[in-house]
Amino acid sequence: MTMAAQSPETVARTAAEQWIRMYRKMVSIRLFEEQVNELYTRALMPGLAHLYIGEEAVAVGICEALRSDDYITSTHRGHGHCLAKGAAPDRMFAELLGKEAGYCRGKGGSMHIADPDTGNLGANAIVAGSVGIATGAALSAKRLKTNQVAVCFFGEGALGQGVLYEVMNIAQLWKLPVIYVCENNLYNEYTHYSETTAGDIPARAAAFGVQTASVDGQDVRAVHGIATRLVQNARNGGGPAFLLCNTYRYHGHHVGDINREYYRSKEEEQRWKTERDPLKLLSAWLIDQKLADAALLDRIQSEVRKEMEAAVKFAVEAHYPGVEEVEQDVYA
Amino acid sequence: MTMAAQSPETVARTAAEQWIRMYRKMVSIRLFEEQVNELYTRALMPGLAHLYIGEEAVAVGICEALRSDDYITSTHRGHGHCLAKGAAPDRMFAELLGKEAGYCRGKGGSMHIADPDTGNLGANAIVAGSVGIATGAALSAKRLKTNQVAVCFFGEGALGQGVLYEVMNIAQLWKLPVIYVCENNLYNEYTHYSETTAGDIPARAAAFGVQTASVDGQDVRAVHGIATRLVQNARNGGGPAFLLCNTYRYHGHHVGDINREYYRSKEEEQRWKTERDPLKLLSAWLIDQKLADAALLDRIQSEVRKEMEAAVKFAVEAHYPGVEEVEQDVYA
Amino acid sequence: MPEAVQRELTFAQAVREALAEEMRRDSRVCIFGEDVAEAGTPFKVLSGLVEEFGTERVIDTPISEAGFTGLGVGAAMTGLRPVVDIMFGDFITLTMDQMVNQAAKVHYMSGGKWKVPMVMRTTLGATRRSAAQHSQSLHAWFSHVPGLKVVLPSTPYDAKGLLKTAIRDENPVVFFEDKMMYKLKGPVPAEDYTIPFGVADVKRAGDDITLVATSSMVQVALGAATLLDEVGISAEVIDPRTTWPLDEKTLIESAKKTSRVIVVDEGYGRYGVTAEIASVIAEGAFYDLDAPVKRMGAMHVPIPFSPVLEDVTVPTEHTVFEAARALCRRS
Amino acid sequence: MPEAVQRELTFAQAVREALAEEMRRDSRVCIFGEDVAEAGTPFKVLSGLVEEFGTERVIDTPISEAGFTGLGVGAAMTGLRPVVDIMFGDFITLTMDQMVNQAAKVHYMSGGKWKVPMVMRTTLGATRRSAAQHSQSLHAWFSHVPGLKVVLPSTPYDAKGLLKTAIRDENPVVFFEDKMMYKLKGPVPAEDYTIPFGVADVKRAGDDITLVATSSMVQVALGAATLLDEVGISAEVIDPRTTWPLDEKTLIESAKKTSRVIVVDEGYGRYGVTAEIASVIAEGAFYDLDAPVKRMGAMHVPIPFSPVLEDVTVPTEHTVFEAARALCRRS
Ligand SMILES: Cc1ncc(C[n+]2csc(CCOP(=O)(O)OP(=O)(O)O)c2C)c(N)n1
Ligand SMILES: Cc1ncc(C[n+]2csc(CCOP(=O)(O)OP(=O)(O)O)c2C)c(N)n1
Ligand SMILES: [Mg+2]
Ligand SMILES: [Mg+2]
Repeated sequence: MTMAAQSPETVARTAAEQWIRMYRKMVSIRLFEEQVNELYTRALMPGLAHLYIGEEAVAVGICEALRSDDYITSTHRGHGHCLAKGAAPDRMFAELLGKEAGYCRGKGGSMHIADPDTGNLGANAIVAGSVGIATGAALSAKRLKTNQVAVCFFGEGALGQGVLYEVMNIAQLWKLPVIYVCENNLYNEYTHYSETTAGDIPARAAAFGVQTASVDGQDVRAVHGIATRLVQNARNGGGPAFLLCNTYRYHGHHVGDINREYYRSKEEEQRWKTERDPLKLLSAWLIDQKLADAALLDRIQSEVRKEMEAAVKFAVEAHYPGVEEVEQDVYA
Repeated sequence: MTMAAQSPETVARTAAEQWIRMYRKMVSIRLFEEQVNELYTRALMPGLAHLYIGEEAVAVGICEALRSDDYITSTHRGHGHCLAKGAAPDRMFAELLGKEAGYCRGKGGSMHIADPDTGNLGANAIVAGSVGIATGAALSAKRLKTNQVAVCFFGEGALGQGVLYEVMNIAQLWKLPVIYVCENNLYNEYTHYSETTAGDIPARAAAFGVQTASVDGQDVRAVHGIATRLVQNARNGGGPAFLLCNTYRYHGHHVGDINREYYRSKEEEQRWKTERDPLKLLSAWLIDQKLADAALLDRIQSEVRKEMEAAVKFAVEAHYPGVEEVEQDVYA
Repeated sequence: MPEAVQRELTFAQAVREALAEEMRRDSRVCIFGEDVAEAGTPFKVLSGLVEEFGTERVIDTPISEAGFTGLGVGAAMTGLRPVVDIMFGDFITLTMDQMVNQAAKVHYMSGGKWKVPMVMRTTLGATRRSAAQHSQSLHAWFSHVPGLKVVLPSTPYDAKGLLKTAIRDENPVVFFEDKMMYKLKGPVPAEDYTIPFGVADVKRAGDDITLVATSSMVQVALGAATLLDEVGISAEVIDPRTTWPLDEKTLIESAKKTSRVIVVDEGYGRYGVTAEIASVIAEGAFYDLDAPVKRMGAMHVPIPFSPVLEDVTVPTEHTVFEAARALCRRS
Repeated sequence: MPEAVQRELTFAQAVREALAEEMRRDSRVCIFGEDVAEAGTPFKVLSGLVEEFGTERVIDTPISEAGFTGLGVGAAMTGLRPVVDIMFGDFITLTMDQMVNQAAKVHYMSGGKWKVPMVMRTTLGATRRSAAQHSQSLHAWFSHVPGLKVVLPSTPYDAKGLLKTAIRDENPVVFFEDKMMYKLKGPVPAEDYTIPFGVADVKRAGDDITLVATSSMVQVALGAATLLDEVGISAEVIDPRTTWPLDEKTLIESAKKTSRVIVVDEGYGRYGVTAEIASVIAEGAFYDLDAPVKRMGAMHVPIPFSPVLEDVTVPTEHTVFEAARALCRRS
């Protein structure tokens, strides 16, 4: 593939558009999640959900480095990944409410959103449950010569599961195009990761020969930069990579986890929110670089807010699947 | 514990006795295994067995660094570990023949020899199947303050199993007295380990913060030296360790694996046997150091040979368990 | 159950009390699992235990179900009496090798020399809107495996007594708690008591039909029995309490008496617990049954998230009532 | 089976031929597992395949049953049709999460969008003197799980036809081969044929008693039927061939005809495959049975090593013969 030479202005404009698009994506995730919390509080959503708020830069920075036919696998805390990969909020809300218009016809719910159209192999409620699936997708990509890449998102809690090491070993042996993205938000549910994680995280992947990198997961530009490099390398046959993203979830482990002081302090939460917020960091940079002004960013916020309200409305008004659906799609 | 000062001669004599004892142990394993092969060839043994010949220095060097109440777990290729930890050949043969006099009353067979009296928690026919058990035994030792250490033997094939990484992580977090001993004999059954093992083996343990070491597994003195250090450290509360022993099995994966040229050359086998044999290396050193003469070593060989012949005879003549035993010991 | 009992506890409290009492009684008893210490598990069943017994005995693990179950086996063999906590029963998938190839076989394979006195506590049950990977009732698998014992308490009273028995047992025992029952209240004596394994409990006597039910399905069956009463059908409700050992005698005797039987269990209906129990009864009461033994389990589908779908996948008071009425041909 | 078939193959050859033909037909089909390539598996079932199809399609894996089964799921979702090889059926313990929480549920949880057309080939069967961790027949577990199909071929002919069906199926299929049957010979057509799932096969017609048997127990049942003939009892031998889907109709009809049934399966007897099949028959043929359905499975013990013990743990021609004769009250 050749590329026409671009003027410096064009390059800058393209870059600006790209960062603003990412800003919008991050806002979408933030506001989507706020609506989820709201739906829970108002008892409109069955069950629980795990909010991604605070971690938006990871999903967005990485998915913006992907082609739309690249694969991702996601986790119980998966809304951000799904949205970043291109899922529509209305059908996501519909899924969270168990409606037929949802991505999985209401059968999956919050923890199982899947969408072939955006390469989303599925969120997964088993910690580390999708590491094999992502690696297998990379095997298909390699064998079928499609040049696709698979990205496997997981929390640092998944480092406890042996299957992760099994598949990293295989991915490296077979030089598969898969990126393992570890989102270290410091907690496995209610337990600090330092109580569950011995040694050095990137060294665990490096020991298998897998290329590794660490990045500030609150800085979408940093995440995007490194992701672009790793994805390109995987696409070019360079084999797997492991990317550690240091981040933080602002809310509880799930929407019902309100009193958190027995496992982490309000000060800690406050510090991340004020000093390390991915939206604030990007907007400050955009304004500082004169790539956007506050008015533009405000407009984006309010556009997205409206979009989310409409999407929630769509989902609330959507109908449930017919009861006969319960026995459908057990077998293909 | 205080120790009386010893004269240099006493130290040397003690050392000599120790190496000669280890020589005898290695000879015992070698000759035990030759009898096993013989029993198979003569169709006296039900099923198959995995011979340890060539790897004797690992089991002996390590088990000689243990107390008799220290724990070990072993593998499908486990006769060497069991003997080195103190099992009696006659009851082992009886077990291999499915006799009531066997260590497991004939219920376990070659791959499941277990013996509380020598701290043997059991050989295990699931690759990496005992890594949790050994680590759990170390947990007991720590909690019950017994100062015991647990040694977990496994082949390099077990590096493919995720559970190994799960328990190394826990052992390091909890500082458990367990030594993971990886016997790299180059093959997972019929597949060279380089096709199944990416990256760097000791780095895999080191990434969890576990202390690691590598050693020439054919040199019993080297194995014993490093094992003594690691065991002492674990016993003193220093936490787990990982020891990579580079070694080789002379025979097939199991007694029936006769034609091996499709996966390894006769030259390779020959090279190990002539240049890297643990018995030859130790006997040459003993003679060179004038700690033993050829006559002594020959005498040991013939004593052990007689012992093994008697043990086989015992086992062959022993009776089978009564059929009513089949339903006994399912529950304690 | 003794008549004089007054005190009421929830199912969760009963479990906690059993653990606390056993830990006081025997210093070898310890607990490990994910978020068991400060968090007291996501279901809060273990709240307060770490405060009393310390982090040496109530231990948070990494998310490593296979690994720490393996530790449980080894620890049990060497002098501790571990209670291993598997948060959702769906995650026993990760422990099958440790439980089935190791824990269940160690005693037998060693010719009776090593023992594995460990308990695995885990959960089962749907209708919590948790979808397919957090709603299964997979106790049939362990019931199939020689060397394991499998316990399914259905009341706070049984939970306390059976858990104590489990902890004192010399064998690996799997203890399944229905998440939906944690808030269920019932009488629980403050004093020490145990309930033997392999003894079914007649939760309600009756003459016309036998409802054999496990775990929370016992509550469903009791509700159905009340409805049946209103239409003049007297239902006996029997809770085997342990699927292994199984009290075949009590089941068969009740079947002989009533001549009609429904077996209700929340596991998947096919190749599940209902099949074994129905077979035992169909064989043992062959000449006394007036109708085939009917089995009711979860539909043969992964548990769906949507409440409208999820609710139809498992037996309810109403569906059991209807099935019983049909079986009695009195509808 | 067509009459004209002459060619005989062993069971192992039939499996290999099915794989080779499907790999020629469809380039998406690939195989991975431990020692499958140059070694052709320890049982030599796959010998020659890597030579024809290369190491890109017949791939040796590390000893990572969970990991490479997971790869199978992902590869199947994205365009390959993997055949995953699990050397001993005892090791499925390590794959339960991948098979049950992932493979079996992906299609349903995604609302029918993703599919998992993969096959797991594995083994079962005792009496090989391999002891408790290498002798189990654990197919009951997978049969219990919605979303999976479970195949148990009993002859070379069935092995070839059923394996082709499995590979062409759009769902995860588990294919269990009895290690002890690999050398069994039987007629196998050279041409392409498939055998539909959910269709039981009457391996031998008879009038007095029905022997329902699976996998190698079909051979045992056929042997018993010959012995029964000699004492004037005409046994019908039915092989369900797939435990899921299950051909209930054929089983029930045979039971209605003969009025006596024995179900024989090599899995542990309790909470196993025999329970489901017996329940289905006891319900469906309730009014026609002259005696309770008898179940014969492996003893409720870990499989012992010692031949004198191992041999009594599983049904044999002789024990089935005796049980059938007793059931027919002609002894
Ligand atoms: C196999 C398994 N074990 C336990 C759980 C319960 N669980 C759900 S989320 C979670 C913590 C996950 O922590 P992490 O991977 O760091 O992800 P985070 O929630 O922080 O995003 C646990 C233990 C599970 N879903 N699956
Ligand atoms: C979980 C499991 N997978 C596969 C096997 C079959 N198997 C037995 S030994 C072996 C190779 C083991 O290689 P290694 O660990 O290096 O030990 P070695 O035989 O070389 O001593 C395999 C694959 C098994 N026993 N358990
Ligand atoms: Mg986390
Ligand atoms: Mg090896």
